[in-house]
Amino acid sequence: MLDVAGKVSAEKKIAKGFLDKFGALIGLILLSVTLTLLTDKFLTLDNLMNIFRQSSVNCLLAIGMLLTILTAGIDLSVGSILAISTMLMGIVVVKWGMNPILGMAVCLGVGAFFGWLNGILLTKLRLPHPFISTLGTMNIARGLALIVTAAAPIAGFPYMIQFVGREFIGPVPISFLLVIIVYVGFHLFLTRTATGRYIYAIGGNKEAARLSGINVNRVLVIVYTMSGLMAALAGLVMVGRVNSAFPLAGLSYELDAIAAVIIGGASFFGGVGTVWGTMIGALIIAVLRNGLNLLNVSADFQMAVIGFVIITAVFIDVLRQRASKM
Amino acid sequence: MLDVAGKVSAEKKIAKGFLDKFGALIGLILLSVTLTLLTDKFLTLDNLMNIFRQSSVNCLLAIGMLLTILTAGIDLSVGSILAISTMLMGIVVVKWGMNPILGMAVCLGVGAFFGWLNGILLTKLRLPHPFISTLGTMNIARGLALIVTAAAPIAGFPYMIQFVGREFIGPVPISFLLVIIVYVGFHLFLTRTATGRYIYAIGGNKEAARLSGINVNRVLVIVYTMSGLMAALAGLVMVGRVNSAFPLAGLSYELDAIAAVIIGGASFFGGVGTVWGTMIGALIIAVLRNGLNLLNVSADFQMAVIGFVIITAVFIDVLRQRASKM
Amino acid sequence: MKEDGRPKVMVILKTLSSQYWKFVEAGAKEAAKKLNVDVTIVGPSSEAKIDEQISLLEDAITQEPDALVVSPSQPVTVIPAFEMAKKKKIPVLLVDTDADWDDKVTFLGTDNYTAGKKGGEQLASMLKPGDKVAIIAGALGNTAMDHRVKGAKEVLQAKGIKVVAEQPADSDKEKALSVMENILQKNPDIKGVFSANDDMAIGALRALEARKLKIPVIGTDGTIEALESIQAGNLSGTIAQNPYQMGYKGVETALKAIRKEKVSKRIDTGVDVITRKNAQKKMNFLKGLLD
Amino acid sequence: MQAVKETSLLKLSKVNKSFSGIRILKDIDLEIKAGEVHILLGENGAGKSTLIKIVTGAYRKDSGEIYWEGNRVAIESPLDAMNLGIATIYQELNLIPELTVYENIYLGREIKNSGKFSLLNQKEMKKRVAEYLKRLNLDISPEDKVSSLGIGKQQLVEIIRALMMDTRLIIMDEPTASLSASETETLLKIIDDLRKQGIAIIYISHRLDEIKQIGDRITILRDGCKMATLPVKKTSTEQMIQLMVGRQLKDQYPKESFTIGAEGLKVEDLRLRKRKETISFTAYQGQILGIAGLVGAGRTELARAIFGAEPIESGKVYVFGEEVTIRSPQDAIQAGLALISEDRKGEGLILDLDLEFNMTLTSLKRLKQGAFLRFKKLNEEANRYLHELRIRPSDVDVPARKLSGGNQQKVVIAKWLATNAKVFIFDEPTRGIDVGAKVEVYRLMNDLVKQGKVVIMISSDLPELLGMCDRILVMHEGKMTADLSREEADQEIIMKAATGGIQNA
Ligand SMILES: Nc1ncnc2c1ncn2[C@@H]1O[C@H](COP(=O)(O)OP(=O)(O)OP(=O)(O)O)[C@@H](O)[C@H]1O
Ligand SMILES: Nc1ncnc2c1ncn2[C@@H]1O[C@H](COP(=O)(O)OP(=O)(O)OP(=O)(O)O)[C@@H](O)[C@H]1O
Ligand SMILES: [Mg+2]
Ligand SMILES: [Mg+2]
Repeated sequence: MLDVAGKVSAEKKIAKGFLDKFGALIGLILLSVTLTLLTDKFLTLDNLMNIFRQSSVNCLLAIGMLLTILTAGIDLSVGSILAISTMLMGIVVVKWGMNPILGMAVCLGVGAFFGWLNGILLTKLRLPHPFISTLGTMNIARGLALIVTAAAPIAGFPYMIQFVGREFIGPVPISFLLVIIVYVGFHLFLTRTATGRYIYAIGGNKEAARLSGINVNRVLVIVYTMSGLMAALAGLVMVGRVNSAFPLAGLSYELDAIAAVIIGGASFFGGVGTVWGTMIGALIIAVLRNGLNLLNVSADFQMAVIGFVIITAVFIDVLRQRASKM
Repeated sequence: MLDVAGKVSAEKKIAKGFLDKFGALIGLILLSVTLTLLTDKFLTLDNLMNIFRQSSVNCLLAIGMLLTILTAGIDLSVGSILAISTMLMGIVVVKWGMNPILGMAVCLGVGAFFGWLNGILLTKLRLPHPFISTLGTMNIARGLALIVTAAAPIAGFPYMIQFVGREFIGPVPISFLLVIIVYVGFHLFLTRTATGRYIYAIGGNKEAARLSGINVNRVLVIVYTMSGLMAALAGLVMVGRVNSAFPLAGLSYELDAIAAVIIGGASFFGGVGTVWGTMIGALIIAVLRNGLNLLNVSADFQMAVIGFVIITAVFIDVLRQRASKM
Repeated sequence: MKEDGRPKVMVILKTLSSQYWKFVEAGAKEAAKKLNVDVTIVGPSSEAKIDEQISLLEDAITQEPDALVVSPSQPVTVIPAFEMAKKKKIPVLLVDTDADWDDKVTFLGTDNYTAGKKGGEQLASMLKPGDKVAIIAGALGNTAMDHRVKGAKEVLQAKGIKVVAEQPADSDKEKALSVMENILQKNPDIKGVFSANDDMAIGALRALEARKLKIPVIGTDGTIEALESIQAGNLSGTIAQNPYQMGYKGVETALKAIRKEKVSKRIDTGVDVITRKNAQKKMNFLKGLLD
Repeated sequence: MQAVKETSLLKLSKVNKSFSGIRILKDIDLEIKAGEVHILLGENGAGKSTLIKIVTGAYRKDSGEIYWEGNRVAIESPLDAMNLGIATIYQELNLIPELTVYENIYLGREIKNSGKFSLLNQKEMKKRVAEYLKRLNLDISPEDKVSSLGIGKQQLVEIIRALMMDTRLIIMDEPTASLSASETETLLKIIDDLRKQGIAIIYISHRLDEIKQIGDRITILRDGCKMATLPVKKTSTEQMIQLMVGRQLKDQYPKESFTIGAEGLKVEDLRLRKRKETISFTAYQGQILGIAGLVGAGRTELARAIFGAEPIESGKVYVFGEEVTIRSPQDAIQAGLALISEDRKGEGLILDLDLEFNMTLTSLKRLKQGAFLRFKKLNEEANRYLHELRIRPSDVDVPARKLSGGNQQKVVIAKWLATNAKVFIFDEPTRGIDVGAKVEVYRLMNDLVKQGKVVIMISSDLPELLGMCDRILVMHEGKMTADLSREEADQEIIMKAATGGIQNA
């Protein structure tokens, strides 16, 4: 673990971040190799693109979740925020027939608003843990999503809105390109900006961060707002994918997002975790589901297998770390 | 917060434990008063007993959850463990026609086994956080519960098994008496035994606990085993309540259990939390649901109201603590 | 077409985690055997996992079957995937729940609204105008159950029966029990209950039994547990759909579509109103399927 | 002093330990005799704590043998060590903040009721702890929550915990680092008593005066190698330093004098929360201002209040003549203040993050271009302090957790030097750092003064205050009780003011 060579350039350091996640990556590779051997459909361009597309919603939710977990927090409301922001977009665009651009702005704005609300509840009302505040907003947002159309789904979005979630450039789904852009952006944000570093600092030691002159509350509000924004963006992708907004969209997605972050090597206690690890975590989940689908494993067995693979994937990482400490 | 008077007797301290939870208690009282004013059916003996009975499953899950949260952990698998342990009891008792006592032993044994498995995964495989290990077992146990009878429920349990979940002594449901006994037991366990104290110590500072000669792994395995056992006990109550075991029983009940623990004043970071706080947390949730039913609040609004009340209940506690610090 | 020349049909259901869907599965399997079709049946872990169902659908299309038989959890959500299937010229059939998509081969099933209406009629037939009833609904946003509730409610109200409580119990037996207990606190004088599925009906029944209230309860679905309860004289009736037929006919019709035979756009698999009179027969039929 | 018994209690032979492939301990031999006070001395990072952690079972050795009373033993867990009769006061506090004092003291070896389900006998535990606290005349209640105590009192709890065990050997890793002079005296007396009872002590400290006072034999480590074991009485301070750092150290307190300048920090009628008295003082350019006092005198509280880390009731603060309103550490930094906290683990460092991260955290605003940080600059800056403060290992990518206590302290100092502060408040800056490094810190203070910065040093180490400060304020129970010039100040008068004997401020 220690870099004996001493001086490491900034670039190397980023690469090290990659290598640190080797465990999860090994898990992903092992999983993929196994699936390639088990079914000839797995390693096809078509299928890989499928996986990317299928993982994109979770990838977007997970990156927001990563931010909150880095600060030793959590955001249970992402799935509900996804629902309310897309429902409101549906009302604005489909029901009221307003401009799709405006609709997208509404979607993102609503997401950011609920995220901001989470941040404010946490910092201004000083609720003891984001579990409470986001559990609250999770219920409130879901309730609102159900109320606005009396639980009816909204279909018939204009092409412009469906574009991101639906279209391809060549064989590559645009939703996955979006994910890549977002991830690169967050990678830069977390490693190259002061605020990014503050996020790690707060998660590592909140009191030390505060005494270092960091405006902890401000950073937390930013973090939760971003998580809400990412949930809305995930919603936008989802609307394109399923051609509709519906009030139960994103139900219990928070678990998958958290799992991606943790499988990707982040720590629940804050301060540890990377953007790329999270992506690998999300891909592991997506590949696993895809593989089980291709193998036509029945749903009940899928559950058991998923449980088993999650434990194994993380265990491989534990083994690797233990080995590297020898 | 600091006890100025100095010497406090053991009895007073228990009372203080109660008072420390005053915030949640205030929340509960306010909620109850509101409901009493809104509907004359709320404050009837019958209805109160209803609430106690309805909260008993969550109370039992929450007490196990409390133990894990006290050690700075979590147990996502409680709902699934509830399902698999009751399903297996159903197979043993209903399908194979074996002795009900044996069946109950199987139920509790299976619960304890899965809990123990959680503990072993965490301590022996050294998975980084119980989120992973219990997410794994959550999926595995649910998968198995679905597999064992191909998703069919099992009904027709003998009276002996239904007894706990179903019967009353006078107006008092036996399930709630069971909860009281379990809670008193855990109160004594946590405050009066060495192992109980170790649980707080591990949550407060794991390394310090280890250096004090505490066998941290042993205590963690005990904690998760107990959580599994309590999930199975909750299952026993549930089977009595609905006279059947079904594979989707307890689905997403972990969220309610966690909410009860946190509303009851425990800290996610471990080391802080009480048995009685947890009970109040569980009662707040039960009273809330009961009240919404009594008021015939429509389904869509229910969610939003629940979210709002959770935030408010905890916020009252925050306000109280802030006031007492002045 | 598979190497062995058998046509390949993929069946994507809402879930396989309940008996109802196991019956659909049994029907599809039986058809596979009888008609010599290669049938694969999959479904997500729960009906709420809408995204998972879409993924299943996409992954099924990847495998290029000769036909798809789909029961969408949220009808509108599957349309983009259906379009993908269309591009690959894979015919799509819907079972149990319809979707508004012009290029579907057919829809086989009953409609939940009708089922709800029948349930309402059955319940109304046991009551008189002015009686109070309660409705136990599924989780809000569960379209199928919403439709059942809507149908039942309309009929009940049309017959002058008062719906005094309508509460969700998330398809959970234990929650239904709690909800019923609470409803009884407020409305001890209700004369009947309609439940959007059988599990919740059985939960509600428990609450009534505890209060020694003997009033009619009507469920929906026709699970074995419900049939047993009806035979025991507890549950008054259930609106049974024909999941087995949906599965069987689904595959059968898919085969027809593959062979480019003419297929009717709407195939009704019918509902049975089950009461004590015909419960045994239905039970024998269902039990026969599970062996 | 009683003659050292010649029976060997603990013997280490050829003990080795590596972390991540780097050898920290190299073939260490060590023998502890019953009833002796054995000193371990060495620079920060020499391996002292690592060595004792092998004895206490906190770490496992890579190779080598351990003998207890002549028998080879395997110590694989802290419990094994305890069962042998080894009690330890670790360098870093190891208390459970949410538990009470008595619960912490008895943690892991609770007294239980006989029979009755082996429930805890809380009454008995409380009673015994209360008696012990009374005997030592300490103002701590057995039922105080540990988190409500200041760091000094926490250290005392940790010490009492070891003392109340039934032991043959007590290991103390810098026990006096957070104690005041009088408490240190009490501890040293206790140690003398223990020695008389035949209990052996391994004592680690960077305070040479203490070492001289109580040590029987001394073992000196350098870079993981044992240099020598010598009788303390026959070894001079110079010799010790020479063996330890490999060179002579001319002057322990390199005091330089400058001409007094402007009023740098002026505090006027500052009233702290829950205190009645107000505090006023001024720190000037060109001076090092010392603040002395006993543990709990309120020095840390004062510093934190000035820095905006704690709310204040009333009062004004001027920085170079300008009134500033400070409501948060952010405001304080904006106003040009820096506070080097006394609690490096809790308030100073982000332990899981690397040194570069920690050292540059306070100055990121300065080290960016547009929105993005300049990595090269960050790296340069971090490396500069690494060398200036001689931090080891000298690798900016190591997480702070892996540094020895003293090196961690240096990282905290570096972090604040990197800011452009005008006023530096050092709270116990040399706590836990070795004599060589102390001199570096003093030189740094001199440099800061030279650059026209204002330096305030809160310390419980009187010789250090006397050696380095131009003026010394003394606090007692939240009040300023003396304002002494360098000439006026001596140990006696400070102690008198610190215990409330005089009030002339
Ligand atoms: N867990 C660890 N992992 C890696 N390196 C470590 C670890 N613990 C200590 N070290 C390294 O071992 C060396 C010795 O550390 P140790 O804590 O024993 O020093 P020390 O002599 O006690 O110093 P101090 O006087 O500062 O307390 C240091 O270089 C430190 O960085
Ligand atoms: N976090 C805290 N909560 C409650 N009381 C505290 C806390 N920190 C310190 N105190 C108390 O406040 C008083 C002043 O403590 P402070 O730490 O400021 O003293 P000090 O002179 O700096 O001594 P020390 O050498 O311990 O740092 C003490 O009585 C201490 O016990
Ligand atoms: Mg040390
Ligand atoms: Mg201090």
